[in-house]
Amino acid sequence: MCCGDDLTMAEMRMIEAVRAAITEEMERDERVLIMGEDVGRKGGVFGATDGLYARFGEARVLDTPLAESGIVGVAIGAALNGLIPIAEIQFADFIHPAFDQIVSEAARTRYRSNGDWSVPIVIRTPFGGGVHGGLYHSQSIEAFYAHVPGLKVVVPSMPGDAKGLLKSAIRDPDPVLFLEHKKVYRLVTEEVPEGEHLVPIGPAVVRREGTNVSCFAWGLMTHYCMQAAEQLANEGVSVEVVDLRCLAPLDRDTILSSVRKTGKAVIVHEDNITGGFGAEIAAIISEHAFDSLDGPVVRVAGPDIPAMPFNTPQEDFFMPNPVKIAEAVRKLASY
Amino acid sequence: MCCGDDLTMAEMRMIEAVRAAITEEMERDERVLIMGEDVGRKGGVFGATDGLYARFGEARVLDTPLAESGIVGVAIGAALNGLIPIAEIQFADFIHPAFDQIVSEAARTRYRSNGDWSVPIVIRTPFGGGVHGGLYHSQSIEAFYAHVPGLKVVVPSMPGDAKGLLKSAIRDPDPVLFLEHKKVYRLVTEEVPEGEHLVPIGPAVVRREGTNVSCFAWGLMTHYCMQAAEQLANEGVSVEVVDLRCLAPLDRDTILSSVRKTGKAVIVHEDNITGGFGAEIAAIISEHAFDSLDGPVVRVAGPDIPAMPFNTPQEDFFMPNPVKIAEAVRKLASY
Amino acid sequence: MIARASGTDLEPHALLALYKTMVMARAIERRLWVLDHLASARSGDVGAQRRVGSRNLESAGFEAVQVAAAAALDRGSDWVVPCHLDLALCLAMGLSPLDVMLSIFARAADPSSGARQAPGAFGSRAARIVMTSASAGRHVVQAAGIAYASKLQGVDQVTLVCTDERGIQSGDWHEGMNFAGAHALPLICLIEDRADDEGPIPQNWLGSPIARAEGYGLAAEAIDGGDFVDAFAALRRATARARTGGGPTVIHAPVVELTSTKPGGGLRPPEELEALAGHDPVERMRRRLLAAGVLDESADDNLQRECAGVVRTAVEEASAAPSPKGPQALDNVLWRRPDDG
Amino acid sequence: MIARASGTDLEPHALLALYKTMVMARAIERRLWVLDHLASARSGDVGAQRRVGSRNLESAGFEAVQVAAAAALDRGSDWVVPCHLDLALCLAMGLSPLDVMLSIFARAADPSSGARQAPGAFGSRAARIVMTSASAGRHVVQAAGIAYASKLQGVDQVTLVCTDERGIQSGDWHEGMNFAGAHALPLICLIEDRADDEGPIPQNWLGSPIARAEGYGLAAEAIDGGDFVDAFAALRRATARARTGGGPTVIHAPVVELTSTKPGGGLRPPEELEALAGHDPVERMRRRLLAAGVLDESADDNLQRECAGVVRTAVEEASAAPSPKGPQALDNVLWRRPDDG
Ligand SMILES: Cc1ncc(C[n+]2csc(CCOP(=O)(O)OP(=O)(O)O)c2C)c(N)n1
Ligand SMILES: Cc1ncc(C[n+]2csc(CCOP(=O)(O)OP(=O)(O)O)c2C)c(N)n1
Ligand SMILES: [Mg+2]
Ligand SMILES: [Mg+2]
Repeated sequence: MCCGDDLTMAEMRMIEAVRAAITEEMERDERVLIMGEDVGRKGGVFGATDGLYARFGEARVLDTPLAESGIVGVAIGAALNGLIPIAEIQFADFIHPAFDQIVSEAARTRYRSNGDWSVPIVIRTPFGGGVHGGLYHSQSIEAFYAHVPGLKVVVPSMPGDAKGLLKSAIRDPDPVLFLEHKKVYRLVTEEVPEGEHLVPIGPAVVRREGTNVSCFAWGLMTHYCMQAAEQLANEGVSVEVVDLRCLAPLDRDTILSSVRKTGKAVIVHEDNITGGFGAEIAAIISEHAFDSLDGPVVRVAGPDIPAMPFNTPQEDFFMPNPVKIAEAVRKLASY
Repeated sequence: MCCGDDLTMAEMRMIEAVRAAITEEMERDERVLIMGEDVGRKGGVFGATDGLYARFGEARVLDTPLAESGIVGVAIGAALNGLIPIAEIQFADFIHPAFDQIVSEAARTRYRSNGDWSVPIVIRTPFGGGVHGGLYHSQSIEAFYAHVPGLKVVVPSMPGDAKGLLKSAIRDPDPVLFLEHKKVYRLVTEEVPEGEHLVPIGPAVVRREGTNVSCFAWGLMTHYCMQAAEQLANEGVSVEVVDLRCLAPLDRDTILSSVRKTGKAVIVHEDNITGGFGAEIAAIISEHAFDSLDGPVVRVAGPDIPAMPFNTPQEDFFMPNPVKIAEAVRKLASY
Repeated sequence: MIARASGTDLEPHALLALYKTMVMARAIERRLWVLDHLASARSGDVGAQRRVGSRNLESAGFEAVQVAAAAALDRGSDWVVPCHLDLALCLAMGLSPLDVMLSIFARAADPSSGARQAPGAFGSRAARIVMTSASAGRHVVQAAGIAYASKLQGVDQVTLVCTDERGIQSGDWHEGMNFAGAHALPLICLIEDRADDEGPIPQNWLGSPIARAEGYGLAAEAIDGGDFVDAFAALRRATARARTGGGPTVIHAPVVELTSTKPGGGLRPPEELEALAGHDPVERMRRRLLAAGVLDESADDNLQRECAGVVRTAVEEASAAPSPKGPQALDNVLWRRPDDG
Repeated sequence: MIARASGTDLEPHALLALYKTMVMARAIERRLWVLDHLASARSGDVGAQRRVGSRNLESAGFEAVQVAAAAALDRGSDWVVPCHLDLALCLAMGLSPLDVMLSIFARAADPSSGARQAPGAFGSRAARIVMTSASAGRHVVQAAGIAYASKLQGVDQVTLVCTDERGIQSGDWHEGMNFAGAHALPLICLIEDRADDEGPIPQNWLGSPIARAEGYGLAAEAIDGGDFVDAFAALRRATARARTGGGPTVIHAPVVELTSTKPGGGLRPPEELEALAGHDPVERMRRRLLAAGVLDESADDNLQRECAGVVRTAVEEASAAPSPKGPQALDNVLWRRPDDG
């Protein structure tokens, strides 16, 4: 984390950190623009772009048609011609119409042109459940995209990271998918440096050190793991919590050194378990830290259900939470 | 595998087996139709629907616009209104524009209506590399879809399975993604029962029994694993080859019993490694067969490259092959 | 005579039934506004995020065109593919106020989805109302598929698909219209367009939906979406065209937004509210039926009271009904992963 | 005078250069036919699958409209987003025959993609030719984004995007045209439509591309895609419109398929072949230039021979050039997975 020592700090939630990053980057570089459904006049459905329309005008804070493939496609084209677009997809659930533009186009442009072209875009989108969003406003999408070489996938869990990683993403010469958990937007506050605060895309961060079991998570699940760790500390189980922050590129070294220390790994995500990104982490551990393992690699994740139901009991059934996490960790600790 | 004992057999390649399955099902049930780009007048770019246009007419062998979301969307609607559409996507690389129709619609319809509606469609598509298809005619797509609850994903490696599984898929009340490896279409022939030959969707098949290492594969990679196993047998390494055939649902029992027997697992796929479906198999093994493991769980897969290059040296670099597989198995065997 | 005076050839009892559906739809929405847009009615959800994704029940203003559409269709054989705006349409097609409330309150007995979908996504196989998703546009091309199946099977069925006006910007609208046109399918696409005060976003659109439709070689007409008679006539023409092999019709139905608040916030002045009432389709229908002698003030009073009562009862029943059980989240999955329960 | 007689105001040397590009494009294709559609030229690929996905270099028939488009653009500042049909266009924009052959032979020095793309996907940042994918339609909306960036940055740039006629059936075409129209972008969409003998598939389409374009509020015209003069005039009008804020233009350019084989197989009879030659844009341009006195038979002979020679040399150089190395497959990935090498 690079921060000059003369930076002032401000108490922020993640939503404000996102807004600050966008605003500062648009101030800094007039090639930066933000585009999406209702990002302009309405300031975004979560307020992430509140005030930007008045400040930067309708050409740089662009209300787009309701057409996600078009949003990403226009962003790609604008990037090819010198701009640095931030494309907002209103909800991650609605990113799928743009799948081909993201996977076959944005992520493949540098490679297919053997380095002649690149696509410096950021695709920001609110994701995740536990907010009564129902089947079409709750999903996690990281597994689809972290599988795609050519695309970076970032999932901050804290306001400071959100700001620093988003600024890095905007300055990145390649496409970055930036996932903002809806429930985290207003969950916690922290002191965030004003101005130039960059967090590099890649490195994970150990949020809590521990010796018995390693927990790996991202987004909201980081917070839930911290709560579970707190609870387990009272029971004498020492849990290390690793916030991956970036899924692509993935910080394999931090993952492996944590497991080599604790010998036990629990991976936590909201997305349904089969083929979720947790599988990749489990696979890496079981291939590269096999000798250090003192127990099975365990995943705590959403069940294999097509999407997260709206009604409270079933949403609760779906969502991992601190209790479910603690239970799995406790069991593994005593393996 | 259900086959009456009065069935006659015919020597077939996979492409003919696919055509036979479609033809027989269209004969059997007039609700079945096939639709896609060039499936009609041209008989399909691989000839899978050759002759069907003349036989069943343009309404049931439907040439569609070049519009994949439309193809799948129309198929979904037709299924809701009593038909049983087989939607052909000309190349798996071009299925992505239909991602939302498949993931958010077809796969979610039964669930979101709590069982009131269902979508009995089959989406067939040729996939895979090693055929000089280049960046847009070589890709593997199974990881994206096997992650989606509500969707079945089938990948036959042999003509008989292709026929029997496709017939089962057409009769299945829910959406099935049916992946046909382009290089396997004309790779091998086998005796395939004529007429009623159904292979259930789900169970894997052990293609070769062995005791030292288990190999898990699907599609073309099954053949390459068999060749590697043959080679290794000469070297005294006994390899079990499991052809998964279906990735969703996944035959966990067969996977786990094989690993419990051999203690060692190699998973092979063409798709790039990170977040590929091999990760899921590794995760299952490392969670549920941990006690039986005598070595790390190893994956042999495509490298993390945006897509398979056209030129021969780089395509070869990308593709797993019997030599690369044998090398990994040999190393693991002596672990 | 009476009927003719009402501007249609519908029988008085039919007109009254449609009007009652309009009143019922409005009563449901009004009740929900009172319940603070439904959220406070449910299990302690509070804060800014409680309404995430819940753009539900925004039928107000569209009641006339929706019941007109239902009246032009053959219930039981024709198909409806609604969007999130179509409360009045779904009621007219057979959904009951209790069904609606069970969805709103996310109860186990919600017939549309067992409370899996966010409120407002109605569906019923029995009523041929196709369960919609929230992904705008996808359903348009599905509707074309439904209509294709009707044609292929040689059955006389019309499919009505509804979309808000921004839905037609998505690629799937194009793919659906293109396919429907090429096959001359019995499809009607109703564009429900609620102009908000700030007007449409100019960067989104050029030209009219009618011109778009004509570009596909489709029949198209713009109507006054707030006027039952205008709407019914257009829908009748469209269903007749569909049934006689004339192919699809696109109907663009703009309506005025009915809101008592000013764009920047604060209440509108009385004269604006009065003018707005003149655009209210329920009120326009009421005046029309009064003028035609199909309705009188006291009958209207009764009808209004009856609807309010039905809604009150539905709210009571629904709020007393049990929620789904958590593990029922696994019902209707295609198979269960062993560890999921 | 001469120039006027040729039907345009272009100078003779410019016309000759364009004609030469047409001849060159045709010479390249003819050479590739000889080389059995390229496959036999390469490392032992045989069998039915060797041409998987290789719908490459199908410029034949489109040479006139493609060089006309290039002539109407400002090389160096305007943008071109081609599709797989655009060999002549790319040559006219600055790609060399050797560049083409390096791509065809999948050589390391292929400037478009280092032989990663299947042959026929040309691109060059220097020449503002945007590398295309094979996924039909995606590039149309990207082209709108390029044009948006021109407008936002206040630079005088026109973007030309080309598509085969089926490409306009995809949703992305709609999303691109809609966006371009709403912002009055300096964009030209050229629809290269090669009618094959069986005619278009009726289930794919109703109406004309022109009607479609007008539905979006766009300027549109249909031209004779085989006639340079007609095409150049239309492209000139379109670029002028784009540069003066008049917004996008859609140009529909149907051409006749040039094939010596009959639909069912077998050679066409001589009189059909003769008639076909009358539709051949290269031949039409040749006759036009001869008639206008810009070209004479002996100059044409020289030019033909020169092109054939350039192509022969390019083939020789390209076939002698080295293939990429396998591990170079890892060049230009964003990061390397440790185990990948
Ligand atoms: C594919 C998709 N993208 C985005 C959304 C989120 N979304 C829901 S409604 C809406 C705006 C609809 O606007 P309009 O058509 O004007 O309807 P109104 O709210 O004015 O009735 C958006 C962007 C969605 N539902 N589906
Ligand atoms: C999104 C997508 N779907 C499918 C394809 C496969 N494909 C390549 S060309 C083609 C047909 C193009 O037909 P047309 O526009 O008539 O071009 P022609 O071959 O006649 O020049 C198809 C289906 C593709 N390239 N992209
Ligand atoms: Mg609106
Ligand atoms: Mg064609």
